[in-house]
Amino acid sequence: MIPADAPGPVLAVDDLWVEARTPTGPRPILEAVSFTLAPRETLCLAGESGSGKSVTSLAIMRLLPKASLRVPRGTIKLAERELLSLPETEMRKVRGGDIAMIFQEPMTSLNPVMTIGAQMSEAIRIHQGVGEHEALGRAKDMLDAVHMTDPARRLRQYPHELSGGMRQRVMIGMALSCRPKVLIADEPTTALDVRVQAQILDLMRELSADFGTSTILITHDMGVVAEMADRVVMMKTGRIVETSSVEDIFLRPQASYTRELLAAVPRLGERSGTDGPPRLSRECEPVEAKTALPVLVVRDLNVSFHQSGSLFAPKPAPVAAVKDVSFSIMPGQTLGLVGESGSGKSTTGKAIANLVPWTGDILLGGRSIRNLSPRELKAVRRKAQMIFQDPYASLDPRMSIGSLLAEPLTIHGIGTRAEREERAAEVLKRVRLSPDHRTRYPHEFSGGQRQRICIGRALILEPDLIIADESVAALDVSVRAQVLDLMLELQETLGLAYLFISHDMAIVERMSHAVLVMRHGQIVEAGSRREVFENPRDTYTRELMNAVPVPDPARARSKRGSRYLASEKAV
Amino acid sequence: QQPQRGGTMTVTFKDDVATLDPAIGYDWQNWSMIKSLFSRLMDYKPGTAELIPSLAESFEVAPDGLSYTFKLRPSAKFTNGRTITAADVKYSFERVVDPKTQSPGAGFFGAIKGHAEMQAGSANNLPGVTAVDDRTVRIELTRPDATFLHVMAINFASIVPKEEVEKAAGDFGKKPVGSGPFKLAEWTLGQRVVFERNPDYFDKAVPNLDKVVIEVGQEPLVALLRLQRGEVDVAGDGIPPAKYLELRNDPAYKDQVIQGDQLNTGYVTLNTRVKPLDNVKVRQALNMAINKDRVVRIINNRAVPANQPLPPLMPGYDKEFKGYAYDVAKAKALLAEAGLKDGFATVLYASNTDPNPRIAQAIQQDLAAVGVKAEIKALAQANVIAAGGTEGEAPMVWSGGMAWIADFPDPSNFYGPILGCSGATQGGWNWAWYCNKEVDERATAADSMSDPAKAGERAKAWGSIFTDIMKDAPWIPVFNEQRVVVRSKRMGGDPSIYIDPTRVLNYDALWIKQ
Amino acid sequence: MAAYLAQRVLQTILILLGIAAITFLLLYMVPADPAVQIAGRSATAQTVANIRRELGLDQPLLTQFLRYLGGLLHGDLGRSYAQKTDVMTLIASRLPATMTLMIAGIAAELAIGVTLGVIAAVRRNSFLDRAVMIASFTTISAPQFLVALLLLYVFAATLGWFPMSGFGSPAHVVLPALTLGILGAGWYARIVRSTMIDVLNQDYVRTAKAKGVAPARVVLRHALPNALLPVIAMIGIDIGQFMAGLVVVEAVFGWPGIGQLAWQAIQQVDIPIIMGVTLVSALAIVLGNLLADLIAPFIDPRIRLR
Amino acid sequence: MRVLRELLRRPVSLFGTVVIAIVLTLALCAPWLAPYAPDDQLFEGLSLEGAPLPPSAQFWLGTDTLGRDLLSRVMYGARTSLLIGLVANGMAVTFGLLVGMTAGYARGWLGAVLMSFTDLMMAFPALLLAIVLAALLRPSLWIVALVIALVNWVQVARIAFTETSALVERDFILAERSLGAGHARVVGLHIAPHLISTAIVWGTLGIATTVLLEATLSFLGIGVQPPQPSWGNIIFESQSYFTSAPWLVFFPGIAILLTALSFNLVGDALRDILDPTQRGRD
Ligand SMILES: Nc1ncnc2c1ncn2[C@@H]1O[C@H](COP(=O)(O)OP(=O)(O)OP(=O)(O)O)[C@@H](O)[C@H]1O
Ligand SMILES: Nc1ncnc2c1ncn2[C@@H]1O[C@H](COP(=O)(O)OP(=O)(O)OP(=O)(O)O)[C@@H](O)[C@H]1O
Ligand SMILES: [Mg+2]
Ligand SMILES: [Mg+2]
Repeated sequence: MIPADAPGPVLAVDDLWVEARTPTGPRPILEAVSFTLAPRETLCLAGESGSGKSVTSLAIMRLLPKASLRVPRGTIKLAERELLSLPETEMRKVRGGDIAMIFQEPMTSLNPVMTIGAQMSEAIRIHQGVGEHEALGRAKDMLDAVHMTDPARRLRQYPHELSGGMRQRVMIGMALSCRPKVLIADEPTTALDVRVQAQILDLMRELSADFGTSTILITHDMGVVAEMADRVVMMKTGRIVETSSVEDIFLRPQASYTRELLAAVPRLGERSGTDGPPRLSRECEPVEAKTALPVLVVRDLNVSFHQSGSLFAPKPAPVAAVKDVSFSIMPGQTLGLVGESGSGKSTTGKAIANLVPWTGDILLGGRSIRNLSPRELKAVRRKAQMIFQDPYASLDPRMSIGSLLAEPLTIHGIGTRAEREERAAEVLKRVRLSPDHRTRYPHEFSGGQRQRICIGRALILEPDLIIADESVAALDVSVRAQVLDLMLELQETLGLAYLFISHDMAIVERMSHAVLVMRHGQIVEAGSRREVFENPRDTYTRELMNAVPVPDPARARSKRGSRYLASEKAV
Repeated sequence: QQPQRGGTMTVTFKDDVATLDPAIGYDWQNWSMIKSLFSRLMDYKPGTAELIPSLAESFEVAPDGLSYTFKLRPSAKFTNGRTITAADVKYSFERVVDPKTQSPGAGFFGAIKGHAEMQAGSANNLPGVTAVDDRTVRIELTRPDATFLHVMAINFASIVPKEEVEKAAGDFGKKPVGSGPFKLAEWTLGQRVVFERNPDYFDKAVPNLDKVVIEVGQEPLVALLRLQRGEVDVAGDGIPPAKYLELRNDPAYKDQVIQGDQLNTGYVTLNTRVKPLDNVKVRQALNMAINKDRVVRIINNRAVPANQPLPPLMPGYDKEFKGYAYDVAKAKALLAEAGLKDGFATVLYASNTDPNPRIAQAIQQDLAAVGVKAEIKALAQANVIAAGGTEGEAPMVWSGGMAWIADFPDPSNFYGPILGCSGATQGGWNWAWYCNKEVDERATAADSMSDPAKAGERAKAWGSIFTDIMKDAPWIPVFNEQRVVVRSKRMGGDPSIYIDPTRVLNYDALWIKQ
Repeated sequence: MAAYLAQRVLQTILILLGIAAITFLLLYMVPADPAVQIAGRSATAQTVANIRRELGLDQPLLTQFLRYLGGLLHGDLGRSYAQKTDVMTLIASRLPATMTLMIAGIAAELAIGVTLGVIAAVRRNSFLDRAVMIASFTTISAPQFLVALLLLYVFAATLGWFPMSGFGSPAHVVLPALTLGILGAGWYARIVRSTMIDVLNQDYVRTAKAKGVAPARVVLRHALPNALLPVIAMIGIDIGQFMAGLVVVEAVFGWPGIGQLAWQAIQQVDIPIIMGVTLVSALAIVLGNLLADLIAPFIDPRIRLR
Repeated sequence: MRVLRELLRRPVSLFGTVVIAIVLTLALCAPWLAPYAPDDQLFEGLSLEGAPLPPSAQFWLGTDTLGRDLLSRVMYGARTSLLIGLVANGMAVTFGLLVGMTAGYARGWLGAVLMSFTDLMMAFPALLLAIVLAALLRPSLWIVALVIALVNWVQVARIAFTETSALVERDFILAERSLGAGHARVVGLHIAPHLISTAIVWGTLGIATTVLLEATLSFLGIGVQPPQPSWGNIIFESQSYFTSAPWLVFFPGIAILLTALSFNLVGDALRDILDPTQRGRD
């Protein structure tokens, strides 16, 4: 990749230290980070959450929050210029001009009250000294370059009028509009759908080739690393543990941390040839579904959302989010529900938990949940628990973990206060948290811990069915693997049934006995996991699988050319 | 110094000029304006309470006092150019008495023949007023009325042109046309009213000023600041208490601050129909309990303590009368006699504009000293009036801020509505609910002494009526408040025309040093 | 949009009807008889009765109310008891002054409040921030009458920079608007400060910085518009509070507006004027809220009118 | 106890707590601490011309226009003003929160009715309402408190409505409901605590405005009746004396400002202390 006669690096970070101010004195965040970026190279910064990837990139941009973080030592050289000692006005020219940055969250990184045109042309005006009109023209060319349909109209639109994928394209266009020497992309695709992610990655590759930009790509997704990187910098707790070419990282990992990380990554096709998820516990026999009665039966489920009309305007037609969906789940089994964003997965889950109005039939443990009195409904709810996508958002931030765990028991009037506390402690142990944690509040836990609390909360009522809606999407690879294992273990020991909702094909493959593929509110494919994954009949299912980045550089690169989407044009 | 002619004077007031319709206007502010826009058969000599013929050239009173004949000036014209005739007089009086006009002054014409019928709505004219010819008007009364010539001089007796009233279609109060020394030149609602000299006024010597600009909506404190800067000539609302001493003691303002007596008494009504105030001993005791000197000090000595209802300027005022002297011991003894050794609790109403709540509190403290616990209710004027006029509601009312200057300088004006039986009704102003039939008869008798020759005797009769009333002690007369006016340096004239006993400000007589 | 407006108009009418009914009922119960008030001290019982009859006050409450509503339909607010003039004329003659003052007051309030709030947020926890917050407290705790008098005393009476009283030229509006503005500004400064601190931590502000946008522009162009939404909502709520302020400020500065009219009418229990002013200010409040709702989508395009 | 310790730990809230403690002590112990009775019109308290006296050794804060000792009046006035500021304002905030929360949570027809009512009240000129209500009812301290509460709840209701509407959309509310929690539980345990911050902001900012509103009502003759002092009516009675007797407005003014400021400082600190999500953060 790197030409033999490579000139000096575009960017060189040497012995960079960052420390945080804390009441107890400075705490190191980055320690002696050094790396270089060659011209036209794509360098991946990888590593677990909190390892210091974002801080590194912000330090390069000199955008670290002054109040809490500072750089005591180190050099950052852009070509021959030392950035850390540059005057602020000079540095402003570097930002957006020489070094551009794309942030993680396309949804929140664009100003909601400015048009796309205003935001894109701003950087061009600042760095190229052209007039408003000229800048808008160039912005339009950039939108063309990032393959946006109807660029002239887009310029006048606001961010909320664009989809997530489109917004990320705008971000990329904006970043590249001044032809920066270096592009820093901090997790540019984590928030996106697999299929959109694939398109964005293609686009980035194409553009950095066209513009001759060197790229620092920050990601924790090893699949993305395999597809994109020339070289990889592995970080852990503020230090670099390994710097190698992409092939070496995957084929000959040096650091033990790298090896661990790679082991935790689920790979699509890993479980081909088997029927169910892997068994984790040896000691007890699987609970056999002796009773042939399914825990959940859904028949012709329809959910539509009414848009509120006004007194005079005619009511807009309702949005059908779920259309004629039928399925059932047997005790101790997992049904995986996949599909792209907006396909109606969560809505289906919420309907079963009776949180949205629905029509059709839902039978829990053989009993219809339609027209139940509030008291009966409460009893039924005990049987089916839901775990929400975002563990942080679904825990009341003002309640301690102890109260949160005991609350379901209180609601259902189970046990005395002491008994409830005992049960809560028990469950905490079960999800591998210490009972001492009871007095802490949700924000005092890591994402993985919070997700375990949510699971514990669902478990405490001893339900038959757990609806897990994107339960691990927000988690780090290694943490995610732990949580998934925990869920499998609980299934084995308690005989739980799961409705496992996810858009990550690899995870669904690992977890499920049977799979449903949803699109536009309808089921496009259903069957046992083996049928669906080894023999997808529907093109949409195949596309979904194709779009998943493969954590294997050789396969990833061979796949590149062949990727094409039959069902839909660029998003 | 002789009055000089010409110039524009600026006067400020806090409140809007409500209406300039002489049949309606009845507040102290528009009172003097209406006086200057209209003319009446009779009027007063500026700065005094002396009656003189005005629009009437001369008049005759029948010996029985039941008929008056007025001769109109031949030269008098309305400002629309039309000559004033006897028919206009008849129309103007009938307009006031007509219930449709809703005139608060209808009662003043009660002695005129046909008044009762017209007020009751059973007749639509006053047979008692006849236009003998264009210049002669005869008025017949049902009973002799010693105040009748005063009535001919009050605003309600102003002569208005019928055609203009009709043209204004109910808005005559905003489009007044009269025959006074001034005429209305401009009225910008909520901002200013401008008067200019009426060149056709029958007395060519009046007025002195070319123009009067009345600015409304001016906070008194701000008006004073503006006056000090020379933007304003007369602060119509006077000096706010907060500023009084400052100006009074400033030698620079010696000539500008004018202070004088007016026809006013401040009193506390003692409701004779409410226990235990129905006991005359209690009322007398309360009269003795008030330290009037201290109350006067609280308003910076801008008043003199009073001991009878009539103010000193009023004919009939009894200089010899001592009233009830301040004597706490005696007051307590009287209360004990009435079986109220431990005092009692009562309520004192007062208007809520400064300084009235303060005066009420001073009175409250004095009452407390004899064991009477008075709870103060400082309310908006309208609410106090309503409470006072509701039987059995208000045991005590402090009159300040509501008892205005007399309508005309005659003692009878201090009796009927506020101490007579006729006022002791629902919605009336006799808040002491005092009704003494014998005194009422004496009052009627005094008012029938219409022969001008008997004026002195009549005044005496009235004087004794009021001092006799004080035996029943329906009021605690507290003080006679003086009026304080501040004028700009350039304003000239005798202090009396700034504190005219019959009109608050005499616009006709004011003048500017050129 | 048209449907939305139609709905809001209907809502406005209902609110006004409700207010008319409540006010009428309340005023009817107030213990002060307007007829007695008009008749004055020298009136006979006969005169009072005549006046009461002429004003229609002897009618049952419902009849009086329906008659009033009937008048409203023709745009007739009745006649003032004390001034004997159409209430509509009185209000109309004072409306321009009040509108001017109100707009100038809100402008002053926003200008001062937003500026201080932004400064405090940008210089968070600095001395300047503390000073702004204490200043905002002082203004919130200060009686309006006093503030008005002080301003007048200093800038008009002593320094002579502005006229002391009246209405007409732009110079006249400065002090009254400032008085109104100073008091509201304290609230706005606090609101703007807290939303601004929030906004400054948003991702898109970081994006702007990463583009190399100058700090002033980051604050004013990128952050500020996002912090204005709560301010706009607050203006809607605020207009009601403003009416009380107008009474005081108009009195001190001799401003010929609705506040003065209302104040005098209340003192005189001039029910038609009180009714009229109440309805007009209710209308102003409702329209102000509507305006705030209509402006919101321009400030934040994500908002759609529902 | 922990709360108090936390309050005393931070300098800013320490200041606030101390001021509040002083004001409360002065108010509660006024009968023992005040040099004179608050309504005692002293002969030597006025000049011979009837002018109030400036601060002196005998009258520390000077006297008022009736010759009463201003210090004693300010001390007794604290009782009235604190009662109005805390009780009346507290009632307004509580009622506003209840209405806003109910409407925001229930939505549907109940929410629509409640918010329409709120809108109606919002469109009603507040001062007029206060005047009419107070004129109808006999003026007394408790009536004044009630009137103020009736006038002031509206804004709080609006804000609480907006916040509740946003909270209801949050996942954790959905999570509670999926557990089978009843409405009362969701509102009381999971929504109300999140409005503490709003309650504190409005509760403390409202203190100054309600104390002044009470004064306005007194001024209209429908507030606390003389001679009972309140900070607001001391100022209002004598505000036109601001040039000739500035102490009459200065001292009670400072009292209002300091008290309101202190409550606000303590409120801000309390909000942080009571918010577990702030634990371990700075
Ligand atoms: N402003 C700050 N003050 C103090 N510590 C901070 C600050 N910002 C980040 N940190 C700490 O620095 C460390 C590195 O954070 P950073 O955001 O760089 O992680 P990351 O590798 O980007 O993780 P992720 O994959 O979750 O984005 C973390 O432990 C974080 O807690
Ligand atoms: N409360 C709602 N009101 C109106 N429309 C809604 C509502 N909730 C969801 N929808 C719509 O229903 C459709 C399905 O949404 P749903 O949340 O079930 O998708 P999903 O498959 O879970 O997507 P994701 O992977 O992004 O979570 C979407 O088009 C969405 O816009
Ligand atoms: Mg990061
Ligand atoms: Mg979803």
